[in-house]
Amino acid sequence: MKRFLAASLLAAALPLAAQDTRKEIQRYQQMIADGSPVELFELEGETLWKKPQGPRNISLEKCDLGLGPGVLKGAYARLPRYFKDADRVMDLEARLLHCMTTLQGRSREEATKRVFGNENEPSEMEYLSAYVAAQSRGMKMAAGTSHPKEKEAFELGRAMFFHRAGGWDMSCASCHGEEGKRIRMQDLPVLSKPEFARPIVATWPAYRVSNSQFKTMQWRINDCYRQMRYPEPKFASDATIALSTYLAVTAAGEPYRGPGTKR
Amino acid sequence: MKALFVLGLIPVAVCAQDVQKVLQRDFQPRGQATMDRVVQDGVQRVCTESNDRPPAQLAKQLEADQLKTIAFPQGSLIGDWKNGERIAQNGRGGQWTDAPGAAGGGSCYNCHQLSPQEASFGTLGPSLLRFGATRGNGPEIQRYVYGKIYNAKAYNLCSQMPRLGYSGTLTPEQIKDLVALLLDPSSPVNK
Amino acid sequence: MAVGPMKMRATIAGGNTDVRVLMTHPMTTAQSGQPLHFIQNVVVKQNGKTVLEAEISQAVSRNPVFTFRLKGGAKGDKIEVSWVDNKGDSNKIESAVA
Amino acid sequence: MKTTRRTLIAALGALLLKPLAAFAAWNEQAFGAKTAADALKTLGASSPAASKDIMIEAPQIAENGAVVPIEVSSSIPGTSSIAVLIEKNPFPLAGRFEFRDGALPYVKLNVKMGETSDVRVIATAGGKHFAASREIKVTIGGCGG
Repeated sequence: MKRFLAASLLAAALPLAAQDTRKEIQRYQQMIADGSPVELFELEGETLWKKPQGPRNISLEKCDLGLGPGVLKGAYARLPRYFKDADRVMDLEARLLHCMTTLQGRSREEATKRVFGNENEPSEMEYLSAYVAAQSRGMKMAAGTSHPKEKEAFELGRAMFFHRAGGWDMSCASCHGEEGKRIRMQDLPVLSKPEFARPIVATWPAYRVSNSQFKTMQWRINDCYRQMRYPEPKFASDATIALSTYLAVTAAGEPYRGPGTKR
Repeated sequence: MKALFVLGLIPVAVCAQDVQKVLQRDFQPRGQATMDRVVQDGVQRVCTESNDRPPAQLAKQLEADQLKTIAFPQGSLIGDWKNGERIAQNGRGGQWTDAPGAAGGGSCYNCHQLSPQEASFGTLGPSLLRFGATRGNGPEIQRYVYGKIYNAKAYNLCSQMPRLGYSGTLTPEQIKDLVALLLDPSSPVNK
Repeated sequence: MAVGPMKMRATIAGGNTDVRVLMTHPMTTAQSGQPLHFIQNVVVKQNGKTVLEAEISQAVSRNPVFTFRLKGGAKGDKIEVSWVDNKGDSNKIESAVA
Repeated sequence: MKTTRRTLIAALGALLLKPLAAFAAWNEQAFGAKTAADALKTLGASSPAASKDIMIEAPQIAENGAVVPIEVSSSIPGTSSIAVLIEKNPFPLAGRFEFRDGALPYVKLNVKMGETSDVRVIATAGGKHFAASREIKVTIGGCGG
């Protein structure tokens, strides 16, 4: 009984402001999620998925995201995974790029000219990611873990997560390594632990209210390295896919709840 | 890359050299963020391989080396705390989106509490509220604060605090203004 | 500039009709350097009858999302929401109460 | 000559057919007011009575001023309109909602806030004006990089 009493006294002793602040921030996050325009991006993504494009003037409706050509339901929840036709582990954006080049006959250079959009003109990848991810809502996330290349991607991703380099000697763990920490008002989930990785990975890609932009996982990784004072990760490169494989596998089992709405 | 793994068996854990090779292949320079930044120096390599728990003897040696990189300016190290507050608020500097040569910031509020008026502060680093009021502002504490900002690894090898002076993010003048923010009695931090 | 899509969901909740509508619109303020471009009027109709008229400013967030609440109502009621902006562009969406 | 005349008529016709709603009312003066007081004066609601029957559901702290969710409702009998003002915005009046018979005095919307400020809600019922307000702190989230 004494330990319980001590613990509750300790909890009360926490500066009330800090407790309230965290509670209020969570309330804010809940309210912006309720009133989020993210569904508008799903609508535009559907239009693009069905729009014939490229030299072959073909839509993406036959693109195989891992569950068979054109199968959308639950496909995102199983990514990243190994694809035999490309002999490579791919995340959603890498796979969409593959379909743009193979099905639509577009050059990689043209298809990756503008992979990150802005609030006035979101990119194709952003619209498509919103639409495809939405088709996995409610399904348990299960990124690939059985193929040797999937294991390789996971191990490489884990090593990258703790690898310190760049202008500020940082690794992902520098910020995402200790429980209960914040950057300014932004809580920092320990992404190497399943219980903290699950709610996060389950809500990417996401609409960010702060700049009214829809952001993908490739952008999230790109922008973290920018702020860690590294040079730029190449879009959909093995390194970026290894890191998102590590995060997705760490979060496995969580029902996908995205596309999310974030600060 | 192939040598990296014994095909079919559970992959051998990936070591720092392997990750560095991958970064050199899959990253590209942009703006002022050049590729030399993915080549680990001794501090980064030892801290990565020891998971930020370096052997004490080795840590002492490397901290001593890092201390030599700090050129302490002559005289008082206390600058202008008002400018220090602006530097502490500024999260830019050294990124590929920052113009080379443009004045960077210390990003201090990302990780620390400083002036009581700023409610949006981070908690990765300890609160520095009333730092000068409790530590005084004599030459020794001025030197410690200046050195710690210039190169935090000279005092704690695997600290998460960036080497703000050593990396070129902040100039000596800017660091003296941050020292003022922490130690000047008239700074809000010490009110 | 092509007008972006809208999305609406009207449902019965607590005996009333909740109308949640999403509008694609930049809602740019003068501060952003671009010319002012924002939705000024929103009209909500229930089975053809105007039940709500709103005037809004550029202080409403980009890609506006509104929830309105109409008295009573039943499955199948026709709900229509339309907007007009300061350039005279407009859009509307109609759907039946689920 | 003939073709240019025909295109002119067509253009003129198109103009007339523009949906009448495009020129609906928009209270230029109220929305142009630089203070909440001025905005309320133009709305004829200079001194509203404080009321506990106006509910403002909003977060105390918003991590970002670009999207601040606000849910407003009035239980004052006969409420015919609700106005939402952000005290410290350059132009405080954010929106005015008129409820015909059929719509309840309720609205949920996202507003932009330049800085920490009071949100003031004015409900009009039977020609009288009532007010409630709530402070919302706006902070800078993220690494500011």
